[in-house]
Amino acid sequence: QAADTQYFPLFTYRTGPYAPNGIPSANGIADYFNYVNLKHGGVGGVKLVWEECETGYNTKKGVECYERLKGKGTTVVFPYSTGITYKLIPNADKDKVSILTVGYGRTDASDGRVFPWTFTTPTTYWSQASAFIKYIGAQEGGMGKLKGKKIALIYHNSAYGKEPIRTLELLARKLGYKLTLLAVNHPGQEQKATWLQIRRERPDWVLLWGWGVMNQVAIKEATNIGFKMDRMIGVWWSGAEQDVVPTGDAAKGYKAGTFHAAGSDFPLIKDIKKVVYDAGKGIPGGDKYVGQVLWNRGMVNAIFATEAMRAAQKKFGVKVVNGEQMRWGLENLNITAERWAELGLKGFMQPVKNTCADHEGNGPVLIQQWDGKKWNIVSDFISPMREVVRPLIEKSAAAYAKKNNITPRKC
Amino acid sequence: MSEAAATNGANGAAEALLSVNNIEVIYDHVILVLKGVSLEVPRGGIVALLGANGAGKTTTLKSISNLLGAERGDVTKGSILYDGIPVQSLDPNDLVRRGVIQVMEGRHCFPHLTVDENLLTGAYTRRDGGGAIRESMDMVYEYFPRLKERRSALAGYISGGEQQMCAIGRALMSNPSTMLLDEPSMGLAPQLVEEIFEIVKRLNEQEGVSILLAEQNTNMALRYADYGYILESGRVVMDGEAKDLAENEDVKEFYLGVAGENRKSFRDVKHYKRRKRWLA
Amino acid sequence: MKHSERTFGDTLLRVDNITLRFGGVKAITDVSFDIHERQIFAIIGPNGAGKTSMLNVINGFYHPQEGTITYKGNQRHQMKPHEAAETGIARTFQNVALFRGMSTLDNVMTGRLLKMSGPAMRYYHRQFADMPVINYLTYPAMWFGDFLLDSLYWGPYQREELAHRKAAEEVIDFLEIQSIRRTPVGRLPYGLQKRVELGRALAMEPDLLLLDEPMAGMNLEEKEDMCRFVIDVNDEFGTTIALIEHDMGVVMDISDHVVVLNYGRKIAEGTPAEVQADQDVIDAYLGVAHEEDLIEK
Amino acid sequence: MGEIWEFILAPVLIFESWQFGMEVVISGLLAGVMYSLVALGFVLIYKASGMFNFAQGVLVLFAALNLAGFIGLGIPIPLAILLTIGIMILFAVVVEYLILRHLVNQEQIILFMATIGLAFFLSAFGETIWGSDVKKLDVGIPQGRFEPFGIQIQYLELTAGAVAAALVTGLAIFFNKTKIGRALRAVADDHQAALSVGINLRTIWIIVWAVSGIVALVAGTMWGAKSGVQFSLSEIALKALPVLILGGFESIPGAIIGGLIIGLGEKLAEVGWGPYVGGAIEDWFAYILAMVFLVFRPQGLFGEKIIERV
Amino acid sequence: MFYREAGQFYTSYAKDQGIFQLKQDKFGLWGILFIAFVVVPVGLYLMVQGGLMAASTKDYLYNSIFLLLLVNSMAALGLNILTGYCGQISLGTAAFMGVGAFTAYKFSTGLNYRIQKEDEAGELISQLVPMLPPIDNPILLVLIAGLVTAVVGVIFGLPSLRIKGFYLAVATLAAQFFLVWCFSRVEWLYDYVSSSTIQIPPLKLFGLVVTGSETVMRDGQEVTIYPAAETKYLICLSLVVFFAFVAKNMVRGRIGRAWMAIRDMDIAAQLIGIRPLATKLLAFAVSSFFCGMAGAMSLIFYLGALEGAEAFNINESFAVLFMVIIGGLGSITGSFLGAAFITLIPIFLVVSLPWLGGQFGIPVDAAMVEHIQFMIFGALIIIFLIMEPLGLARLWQIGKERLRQWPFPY
Ligand SMILES: Nc1ncnc2c1ncn2[C@@H]1O[C@H](COP(=O)(O)OP(=O)(O)OP(=O)(O)O)[C@@H](O)[C@H]1O
Ligand SMILES: Nc1ncnc2c1ncn2[C@@H]1O[C@H](COP(=O)(O)OP(=O)(O)OP(=O)(O)O)[C@@H](O)[C@H]1O
Ligand SMILES: [Mg+2]
Ligand SMILES: [Mg+2]
Repeated sequence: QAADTQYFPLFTYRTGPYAPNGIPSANGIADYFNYVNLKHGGVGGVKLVWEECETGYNTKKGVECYERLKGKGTTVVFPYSTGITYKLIPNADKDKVSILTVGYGRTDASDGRVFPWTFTTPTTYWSQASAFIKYIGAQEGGMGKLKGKKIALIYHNSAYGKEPIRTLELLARKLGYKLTLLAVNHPGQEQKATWLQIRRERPDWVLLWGWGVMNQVAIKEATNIGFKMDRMIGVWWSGAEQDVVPTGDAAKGYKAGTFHAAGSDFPLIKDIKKVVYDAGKGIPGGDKYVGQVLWNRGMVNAIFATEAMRAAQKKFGVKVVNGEQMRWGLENLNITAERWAELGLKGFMQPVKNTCADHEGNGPVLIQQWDGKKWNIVSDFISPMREVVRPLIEKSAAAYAKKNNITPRKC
Repeated sequence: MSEAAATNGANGAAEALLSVNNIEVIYDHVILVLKGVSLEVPRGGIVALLGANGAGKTTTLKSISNLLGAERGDVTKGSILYDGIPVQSLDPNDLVRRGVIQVMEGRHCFPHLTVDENLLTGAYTRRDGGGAIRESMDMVYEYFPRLKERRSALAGYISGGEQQMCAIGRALMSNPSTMLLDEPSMGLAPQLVEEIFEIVKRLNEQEGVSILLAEQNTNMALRYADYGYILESGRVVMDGEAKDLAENEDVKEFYLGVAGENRKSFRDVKHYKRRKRWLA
Repeated sequence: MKHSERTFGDTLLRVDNITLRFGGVKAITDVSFDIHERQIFAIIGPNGAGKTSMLNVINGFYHPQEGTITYKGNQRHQMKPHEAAETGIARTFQNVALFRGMSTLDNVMTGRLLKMSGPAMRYYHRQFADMPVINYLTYPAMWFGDFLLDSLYWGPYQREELAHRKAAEEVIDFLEIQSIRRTPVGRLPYGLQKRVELGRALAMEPDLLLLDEPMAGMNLEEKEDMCRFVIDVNDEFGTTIALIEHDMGVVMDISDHVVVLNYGRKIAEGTPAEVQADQDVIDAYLGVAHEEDLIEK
Repeated sequence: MGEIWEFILAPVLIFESWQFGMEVVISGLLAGVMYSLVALGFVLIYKASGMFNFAQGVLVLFAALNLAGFIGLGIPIPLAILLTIGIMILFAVVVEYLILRHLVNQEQIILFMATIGLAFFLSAFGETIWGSDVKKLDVGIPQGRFEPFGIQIQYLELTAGAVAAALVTGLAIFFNKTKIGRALRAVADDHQAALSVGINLRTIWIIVWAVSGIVALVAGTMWGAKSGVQFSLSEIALKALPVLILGGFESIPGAIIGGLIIGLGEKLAEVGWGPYVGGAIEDWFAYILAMVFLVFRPQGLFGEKIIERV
Repeated sequence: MFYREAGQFYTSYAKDQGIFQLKQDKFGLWGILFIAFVVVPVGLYLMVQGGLMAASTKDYLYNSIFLLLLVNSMAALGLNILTGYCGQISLGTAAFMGVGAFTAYKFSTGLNYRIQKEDEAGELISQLVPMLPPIDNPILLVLIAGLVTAVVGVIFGLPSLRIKGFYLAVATLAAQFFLVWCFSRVEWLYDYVSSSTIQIPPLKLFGLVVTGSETVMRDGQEVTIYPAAETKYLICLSLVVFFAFVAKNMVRGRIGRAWMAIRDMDIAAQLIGIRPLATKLLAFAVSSFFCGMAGAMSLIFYLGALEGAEAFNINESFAVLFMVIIGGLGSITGSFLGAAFITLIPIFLVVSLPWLGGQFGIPVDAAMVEHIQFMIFGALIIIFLIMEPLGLARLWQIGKERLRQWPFPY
């Protein structure tokens, strides 16, 4: 480990059932790191080095990767899998490695008092679920109109897929809509029964919490039974090009959540294309992913890491930051609108600000829609219902603390 | 039994259809079973291969029909020539096409096929049309009327002796020119044992089929064969004209017993410990 | 002949009007006979006559449609194969049915399994077996106790194992198969496999031993040995033996009583001498050629 | 009490609306046919060698990957199909040459394990060549639906049903009426005895693997049209297994009948009982259903009798 | 020359019944145990102290390799008992491991159940009530997990009376899918957390922290004590070694012979008096006991937190089956060899391939490594099977036989 490089392990899944989504995600991170090195010579003069480790979206492999790479100067990991995240959380404080899960992972870990080392910036599944309800309410003409409406949640039968259920159930009690839960087993190639139930229930809205091939099949089946696509909203992991392109025209009008803008129409992204790919220094065959939804999200992930690093460098006056410093940087992450603009991403995302107690950064959610060619943002930034979500998070985190003899920090 | 064949068998290589030269066989990379076996089958001859349990008769036959590979056995030394061609370079099915067929020890029928179907698979390599095959089948059923009664039964369910008939019948279906028979008489009723040997003899005389016969029923084997080899723990310990062997004292003692008047009752055989040659 | 002077005990097994069908095929039709204690009983007949099926009926593997079997005075119904073994019936098979993955010693030892009830279990039988109230508790406890001892290979269990090992070794000595003790039986030549199979059956210390063509595929010398074993078992342990064999010499010499089946029916019964003179038997089974041999004798 | 009955009868109660009920039945049957297509490949190979081909799922993926890949290169569809068939045949030859011939007369579980090795190799090999992206596979199978009497039916599934029927008829005739069919069963019974009567195991295996590869191509095309071509395609093998044991390992018609029963059963169960117990029960329900059948017929509905005789 | 039985005679059956017939083998075993129990932990400790190895490398060896290896060995032992010795192929191993893991979890948290009430405001109030005092002894948890799994295994073993061979194998997938479904559907199992993920609470053994962490006051300062990798390793190792001996004893005694008899020829086995159902069920029970322990070990020592449906999915079942077949069916040693092969080869390839690529100047990226690794792995399986269908254990044995004969072949 040379003195002036900062090391990042990247857990990727470029193979296996979820590879189509894993490739652009991993590329987004790597391309941004590469860009920072090429363009700015690293962060604060410290070159970034990263090493990929293939997990195949498998927890055991992820653990192996983590253990193997953690000693190489790792300060923060991006597990890119709910299973791996859960496994790493209990180790984090011992190893002094932060866990940054951008838009996935363990929602209640955004309570920084119980989980000082885990960051769910910029937003969580629970927030997202509440934002979806808000959006649906707005579409129906006011939250009051939700009463008596039927909403179906089709979800991947896994920890990931189940995340929103509590929130949606709670809101159903509050707002009076009827929630139908439909689980789909991995990999989700066969969803006939699920969609037959949709036909029977005739819900007004369908929320899709899918992953991998499940998304495409769901979209196809929805068109097959003639469900209106613009009343189907996917989670942000169900709203990438990979999920809609293979379905052909079926996906036209389909909506999905996101927390950042779509497309490559931003100075930074154009610059990455130029500096990295046009100069022939990119990942072979990787240029086609630049600007895709998952690529953009990978880039956001990388930006959070580098911004945290920058903050830590400034605060501690060091060049290469260590685990604790990185953690500080993440906890005090503060990307303002100006900073986004400076980065070349004006209007790409809302400001993000973490605090000691709140590691979620409270990022609002956007709705995007597929027009058959590309994703377009069709909503304003929707703030989640914090008054509902935050107490849930705190309660859950408190229960975790109790079970594991953790004394929550005072913030 | 033809005089000519007998002499051929005795004196040499010239007319040997099948010659096994000093082969060594190892199972599983470590178990040495044949330690240099040589033998010859003249064209149109009947040769008997005798020996105690475990002497290596089956192994010898399997190395000739090239079925050892399937048992993780290997011919590591020596050569086997059939009609001048090294057997090792031929596939088992090539051999069958050339007319070498083996009746395997232990009644290897296809249990899920009916007797009829079993016989038909025997004719798998034949190209001479359905009519001829029917004919052979009728012939087999003529030999084994019992089999005919059970023709539509699954071979897995028929009795042991019936399975043996089925296996022999199946081999006959292929119109062989050389037969390797591994204990054909095993488990057959006395009448049928006789019948089997008659069939063998008839095939040999009328169709000129050459026969290599591994048999425990030494009496019978030597009565019908021209020439015999005696195998013991993987080596040929004695060979000669069948007639001579039948007269040999040792052979009498160990394999034939004394026939006729002086035949000892099985009940009276003394329980003395013999040299256990098969355990050598 | 010596054996004509032999005396036998009571009826050990009575077969009464047994009929066995498989679909349309009648394997056995209305066959009856008695086997007496200490007898060597032979069943002969042409191929497919129903001999093996008869043995299968006797040890509960086939269930006849009609007729009854009375064993040791108990008439039995729909018995499971393992129950037959528990009442002391052992057998060997026409197509060798050894446990191919195991060594000779282990195969013989499996024959002892029924005798190895475990020390705790034996204690149970001594102490509690007739106290139904506590049965429900003690039986599983004893069973589990034995199981634990087994898995630790410790104490009384080890002693028991060794005692049975000794018994197995005796059988091995008796059959003179010491040198293949540790060889996996799958590798043995056919004849030795038959012998190991006999060993396995003997290890069960049966009252009734069923042998299905024990001498097939053996040469004279080996047949003589085998006969010796059969006779010794019969003499020394008083085991009743029912055997199927196609070698007439053997049958005539060693059996006390012969039943002849043909097409599933009993066509003759009696001493060997009576049977071999029976014209039906000669026609159906022995054939002309053999007749000469026998007459010669 | 009423609730219990309501629960027990749930799969029947869906017929309260007969149209919906029929829709469940029809889509169940058609989904079952889709499974049958995959199960067929298993049957062929099992029939010919007693080999439980774990790689069948991967074979489906591999075939579809090749087809999609060729189409992606701009090769016209008929040519691409021919090319893929060629590759499947080549594949059969290679598998025979490198693997099968060395495993003659081995126990079934060993053969099974070897196919697992093959599955590992093949899936990685396919992805190395064609990449891990999702590929669209469109060979002109009609999309969309029609609605007689208000019952929705998808064209794709109807096509699959027709193709499966044709395949089964063809294969059944080919394998039951020819000498090869008998030889196959002989080989599956006893490799060594089959060799000894002169059956050429190698040719037989090449034929069977090639046919099975082509069946995999058909299955891959159907499933690929439905869900795109990607790694997950190999996992549909798991949906075919209950079909396989229910129909019987050796029976070509069994694969279809099994598929129909499983498809219908699991859909009725999922739609009927699913909502009561939290859903996603089809997977295990299919297996339990198959197992219940097996308890009564241990060889499956049309499998070969298990011979027990001593 | 050095590996000969010559001169080693036994004068009693007791000695002849011993696990190892040769002195050399016995020494070999003691040697291996000595290395595993003493040399490895002490050696690694010294190497870290002496600066020869990074502490994280040591952790890596323990946490990712040794522990995984031990867990897998335990599972492979279990499956080998069922498949290798009793001949019943099972594809439900992972699910049984899962039962073990969830049992351990439930007992470690006192078998909670939930009471839900609605308060005046209409909000749902839920509360977890333990049925038993939580157990915090990891070994006890592992044993309980084994016992409970044994019961579950017996239930799913019932169809084996009728169903055989691959039909049974596929039918056991019913257990796999059903149990895994339960892991994500029966809320009681995962204490009603929304994500159905379980995490083992802090456990201690003899005062040593095994999982979680403990904060103590030392010299007036708060110090957090984390579990040492060595502790976990030694506990797991002891469990595995002890139960390997138990397994060996079972399979060489009357129970094992009954199993093998059923495996080799079930009809003949019945005819010599073996009760097929009882024997098979016993195999299912014992096998599940081992698998359950493996699952519990996997949760407690190896993963710490897991999602049932993911950690015990069908691929894990297959993986254990591979271990058993590659290692050698019906061989205790084989279970270990197979577990090592299946566990270590991929890791070895992942680590060595990029390095190898570097040697030849070919950049090998992570996806490529994965692909090549799969291909090599698949090819190795096939090559091994062709070389020796009876598995690594047999290869090992042949090697020894050769050595015995060396230097005089045959
Ligand atoms: N597959 C095998 N693996 C290992 N050893 C074997 C194998 N088959 C046979 N053998 C050994 O080879 C030797 C010769 O066996 P073979 O079957 O050739 O004898 P045989 O003369 O035919 O005996 P039998 O008269 O009993 O049939 C025997 O000692 C046997 O143990
Ligand atoms: N399970 C079964 N199913 C159908 N048929 C059977 C079955 N068992 C026996 N048979 C038939 O019953 C008849 C008698 O068979 P069995 O095996 O008893 O004959 P066997 O007298 O032992 O003849 P061999 O001397 O040839 O062994 C045979 O024709 C056989 O086909
Ligand atoms: Mg032989
Ligand atoms: Mg018989």
